[in-house]
Amino acid sequence: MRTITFSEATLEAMREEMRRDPTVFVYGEDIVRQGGIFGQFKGLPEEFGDRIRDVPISETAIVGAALGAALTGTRPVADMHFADFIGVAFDELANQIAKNRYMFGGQANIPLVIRAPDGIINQAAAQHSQSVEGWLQNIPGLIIVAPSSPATAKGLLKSAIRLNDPVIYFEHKVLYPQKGPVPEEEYLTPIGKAEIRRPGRDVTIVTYSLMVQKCEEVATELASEGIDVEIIDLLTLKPFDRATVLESVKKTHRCVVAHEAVVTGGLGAEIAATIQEQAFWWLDAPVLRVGAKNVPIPFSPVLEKFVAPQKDDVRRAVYRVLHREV
Amino acid sequence: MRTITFSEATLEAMREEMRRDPTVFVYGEDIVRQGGIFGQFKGLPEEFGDRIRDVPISETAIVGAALGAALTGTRPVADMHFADFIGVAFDELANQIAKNRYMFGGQANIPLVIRAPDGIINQAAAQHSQSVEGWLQNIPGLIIVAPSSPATAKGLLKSAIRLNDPVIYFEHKVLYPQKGPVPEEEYLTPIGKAEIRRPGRDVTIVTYSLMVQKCEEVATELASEGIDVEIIDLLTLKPFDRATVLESVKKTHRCVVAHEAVVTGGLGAEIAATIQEQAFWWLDAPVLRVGAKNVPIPFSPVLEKFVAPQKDDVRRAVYRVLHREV
Amino acid sequence: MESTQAVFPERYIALPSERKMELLRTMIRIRTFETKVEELFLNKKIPGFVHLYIGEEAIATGVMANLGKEDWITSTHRGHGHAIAKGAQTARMMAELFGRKTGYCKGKGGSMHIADFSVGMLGANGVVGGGFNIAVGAALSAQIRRTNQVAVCFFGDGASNRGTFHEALNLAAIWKLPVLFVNENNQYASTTPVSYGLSAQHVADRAKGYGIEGYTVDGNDVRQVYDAASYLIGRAREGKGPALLECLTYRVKGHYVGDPEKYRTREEVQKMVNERDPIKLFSKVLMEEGTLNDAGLAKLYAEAEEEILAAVAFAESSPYPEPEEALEDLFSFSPKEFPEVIA
Amino acid sequence: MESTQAVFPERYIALPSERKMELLRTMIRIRTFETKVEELFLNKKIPGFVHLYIGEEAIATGVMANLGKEDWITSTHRGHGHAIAKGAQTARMMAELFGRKTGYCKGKGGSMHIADFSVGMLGANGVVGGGFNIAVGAALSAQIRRTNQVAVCFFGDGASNRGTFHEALNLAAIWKLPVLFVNENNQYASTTPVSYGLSAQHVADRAKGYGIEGYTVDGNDVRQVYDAASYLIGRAREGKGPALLECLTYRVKGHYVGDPEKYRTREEVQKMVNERDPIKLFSKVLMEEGTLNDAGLAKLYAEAEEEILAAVAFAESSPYPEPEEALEDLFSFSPKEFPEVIA
Ligand SMILES: Cc1ncc(C[n+]2csc(CCOP(=O)(O)OP(=O)(O)O)c2C)c(N)n1
Ligand SMILES: Cc1ncc(C[n+]2csc(CCOP(=O)(O)OP(=O)(O)O)c2C)c(N)n1
Ligand SMILES: [Mg+2]
Ligand SMILES: [Mg+2]
Repeated sequence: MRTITFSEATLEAMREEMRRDPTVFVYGEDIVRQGGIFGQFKGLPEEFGDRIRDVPISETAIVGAALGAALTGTRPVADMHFADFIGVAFDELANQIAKNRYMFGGQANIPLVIRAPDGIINQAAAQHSQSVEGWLQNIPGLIIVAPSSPATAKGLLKSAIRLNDPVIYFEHKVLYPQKGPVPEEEYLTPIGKAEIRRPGRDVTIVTYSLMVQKCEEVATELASEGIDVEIIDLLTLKPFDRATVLESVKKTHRCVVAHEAVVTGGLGAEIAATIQEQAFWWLDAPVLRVGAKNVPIPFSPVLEKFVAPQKDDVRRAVYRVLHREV
Repeated sequence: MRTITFSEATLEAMREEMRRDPTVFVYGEDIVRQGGIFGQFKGLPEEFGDRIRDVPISETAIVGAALGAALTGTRPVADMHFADFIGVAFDELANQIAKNRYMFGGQANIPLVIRAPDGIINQAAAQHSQSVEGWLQNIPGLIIVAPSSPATAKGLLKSAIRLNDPVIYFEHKVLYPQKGPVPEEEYLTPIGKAEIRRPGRDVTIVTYSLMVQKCEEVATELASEGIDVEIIDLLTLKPFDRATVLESVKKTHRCVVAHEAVVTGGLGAEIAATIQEQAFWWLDAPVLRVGAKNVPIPFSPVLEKFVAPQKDDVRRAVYRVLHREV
Repeated sequence: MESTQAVFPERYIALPSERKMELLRTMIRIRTFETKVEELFLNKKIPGFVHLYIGEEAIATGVMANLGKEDWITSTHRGHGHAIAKGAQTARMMAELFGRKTGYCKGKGGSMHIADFSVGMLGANGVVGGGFNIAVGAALSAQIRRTNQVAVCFFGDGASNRGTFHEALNLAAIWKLPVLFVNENNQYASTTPVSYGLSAQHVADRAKGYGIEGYTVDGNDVRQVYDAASYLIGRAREGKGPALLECLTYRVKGHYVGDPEKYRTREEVQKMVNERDPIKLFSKVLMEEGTLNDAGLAKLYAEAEEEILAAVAFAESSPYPEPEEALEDLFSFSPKEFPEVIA
Repeated sequence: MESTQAVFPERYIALPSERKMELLRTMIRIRTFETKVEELFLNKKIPGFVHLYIGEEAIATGVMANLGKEDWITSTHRGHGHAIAKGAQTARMMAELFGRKTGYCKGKGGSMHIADFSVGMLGANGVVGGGFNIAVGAALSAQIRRTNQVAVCFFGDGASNRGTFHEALNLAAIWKLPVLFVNENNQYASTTPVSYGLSAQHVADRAKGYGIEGYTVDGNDVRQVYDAASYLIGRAREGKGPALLECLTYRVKGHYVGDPEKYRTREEVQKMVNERDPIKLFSKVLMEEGTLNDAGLAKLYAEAEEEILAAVAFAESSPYPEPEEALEDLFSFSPKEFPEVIA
């Protein structure tokens, strides 16, 4: 299979969906003149004219207008520049977009996508390094996805654009330049469905986004120690695929949840709480969580590394659920 | 002990702290001319002049200015009118207030309080009924408290005003007119410390805010069936008092977490996840969560009642952790 | 109340008398609806929060007379008048206020979330200033799809201090979106007089900051509102971009039903009722024009009364939703069948 | 670049020559710092994102010359110049950019969060438009405590489209807060020309919407900036309320170090460098005035060079923080000892 970058994969998804459906359009800050900070919009202006637009630094307008546009016959895709700025438009997400369909009794669909580049990269410090899916997890009405590879980036973005409901699409900044196999022919990655990246018998690791590959590396290393890890890539973070997770945990009896976001109050809390609720009698150890330490992301490389979750943290958690000395 | 309302208790706290410290001041929408929607600011204008102010409908200014004022020698208390509007100023909370001290290396303290009336009351529907502490739980740098009675309302508000760090103070709208004993003499309710409202041996219920009294009623009813419930009133929601919770669970071996906020992604997730991590081997049943169903709060009384957590939900959860048929 | 008479093409005057009568009819229907709602709320037949449009009817009426069903509006917490003027049925509105299954939102919304998307009424909003960008988005949709639809955003004087006002007007201006921002300056934002919260003298003064036109008209004179809206909506439809129209009016009732109203005197209110009631003013105009007589006016009131009583009867006889229906309508798919592949 | 010459009391001209030289010195120190930072960043000595202030030095310098250490400023992502002009030490700044323990933020902030609260520099901000309300809050603190401190908020042309701009200016205006909003209109917001994103012709046009004064000056002429700031800060200090000062300038370097700059031509940039460099312009003025000669100018550069090299040496010889120090500074208490009773 051919190999393209994550960034190119999202670009293909945009191009295919914009060709397929003239009501799909995209806008965001600084995406037209230079193709997006991560090159993820390159070439679209040439092909799609005013269906790709730059916007002023006005995040409430970006997100709020997406709702208005979605209610009235288009399928907007709005780019947040950095996921960190979702907070600027939080009311639009939490009180307008998430509630519109429900509080008006289902009068309209809300086919919109908010793209949000997230994660730690290059000492970008406290306000440009966050993974903020946890901010949104207690809001009914939003669907949250996070690809982990070029293939899932393309397939999930296409599915998100076609869904008649609001989707927040978190794309990790470190992934953009990474290459991976992506089918030539059209495909969709189902929303609401996790993928088992690596089957295993001893421990389940539930993870998503960039952490998937870190966990895969750990799993490979642990395999040489005879520990057989199963890795579940959630892909859809909310609602997450309980069936796949629970089935896996009922098989392995042990589980670690890993994400880059801060552990306290993160998505791992919901996942761990659900697993122990639904699979308590199958568990041979507590569900452990791995994630960033409970502070903002600091600038200095030494500090950043200490705060961000590392492969070693995952490894240690696996040992612990196996009741091995660390 | 004398009995006063929750609303009067918060008023006393404000008055005492404003008398004690001339740098304490308060502002919010519609608090001067009519004393606040719940009468919680009545009489302050007469005594404190321009240290209590009405503001325009500008929530980013309300919360953002609190930070600027806190950094420069005052102790602002800002009222959000309804907790639902916290989303309007989410960036100010999450990216500015919560991070300021940390990302600047501890250059200044941030003594500010955001008061946020929350909860379901009178069919106020989707945008005026929320409990939104879950939105804030994944943000390091914020302290969140929620009183459950006039006495804790007063003591926690005073402590919040004196703390040199940002505190979000959630006050349930149903509590305002309720009366309860409040000491005449000055006291503070410690931040970071839960209170055991009712000791018991069989099951621990971890709860807060208005749900405390609902849980107490359930406990009284269950007592007649021979079930001895221990009720923990968290008071401080973030960081919550792990020691008290874990000690209780290690004694009762069973736990239910109850809050009015939506269950999925709510604070109960963090609490349940922590309990199973830290007290796994003591648990005789999964930690169960009770809260609102996974939709916005609907308007119609029938629907609202169905979505909001009821005493029966708590009772059923207790039966379930006791492995009794429901 | 200060009022700047802007000069717009005089289109009201050329309207056929049926259209003029239609304006009055709409105002009276709104008034009758609101008066009944107040009574029902005080009698505890309607739960929740209710904000009445009494005294402001000329604005919704004068603006909406220039829109078709394919055009959109966004409304505020004070949305009944907008809904009626946009063509929503009072029976389904009333049912919604009663929390019944037959209401526009199946009982999920209530007064603060009244909406009828089928006539382009994109919803009341419990968040002040929540509608600005929704209207901008609708106008953007028209531009992207190259239709000639327009969007109108209604908002209060208080709402003009929200950041969303600024971001919406700037974006609409740079893209020349077909949207009209209609400010209902009713002198108060809840307890707060406009003179306290608004730093500009007029909301319309803010137009310059976006390089667009801004006008202030007497919002209690439906003719002025009609002419201004006709001109500005026409321009928007022609691709000439957004404008800001401030309509000076007065909130005759409390902010919400039950408001103790300690922030103003009874005299202030009474004077406005006596001198500036938009329905009285317009009835007088129509009588002077010879379009209306006493009998005609009585007939309009009687018809409106009949309609609203029927609406109440419809609402009262409608069933409540089943509790489990609370779990519906969150997504386009049922909660039980999350679509695995979206085709 | 269009420039409206507003008429302010001519105070620059009356400054003693040391003060004038001090202005030039500050501008040169900023330029030298930034030039070195660019080099260090390209040589991978400095991690993170870096936004340079080159070409805009006259603004920070002209404004800050009117402030004392007890006054406050809020800054932007492009904050080095503001910090230096406000009195921060370049050595501790450089150490911060290097991520060292001796930096102002102990290595936790970096360039985008440079700050020195001890001289009233309340921080750069990674959120565009994040500083407006912080400045308003500082001004509010001065008003509540009845001091005569003032706050200055620096912000870009792009930032003027954020809703926080609107809410901050409105609140500052109604309370007559002692705050000056200084717009650095450097013609671009990242890749986007100001003419695209800004609906008004000038940022200063927005002042009217808040009933305050708004002026546009040549931000590359430190004398104009000084005079305007002197007048407006003076007024703010006297309780006459806020104002909006737009300083027209040009961002000579890319948005960040490493910017491919595809959105403009090299010629456009070169023309600005040749004709509008604020340091060249002001050096020429001082030479014409007879305050400065070639040797004096060379000395200023040499001293600045020496200072910045020392700053780099300080930074490079400073230790990194210990990893565990990442857990400090979140709260006023240590994470281990949450205060149970706050006295
Ligand atoms: C963002 C937000 N802040 C505060 C409120 C509370 N609130 C509801 S209506 C209102 C006053 C609105 O005033 P205005 O915009 O003038 O509209 P009017 O009620 O006069 O029609 C306020 C403060 C709210 N609903 N939303
Ligand atoms: C709220 C927010 N949106 C977007 C960004 C990304 N961003 C950083 S700087 C910048 C451009 C800022 O332009 P301007 O305000 O003119 O300041 P300048 O860089 O020209 O000094 C943008 C869009 C951000 N940091 N914060
Ligand atoms: Mg009003
Ligand atoms: Mg700029």
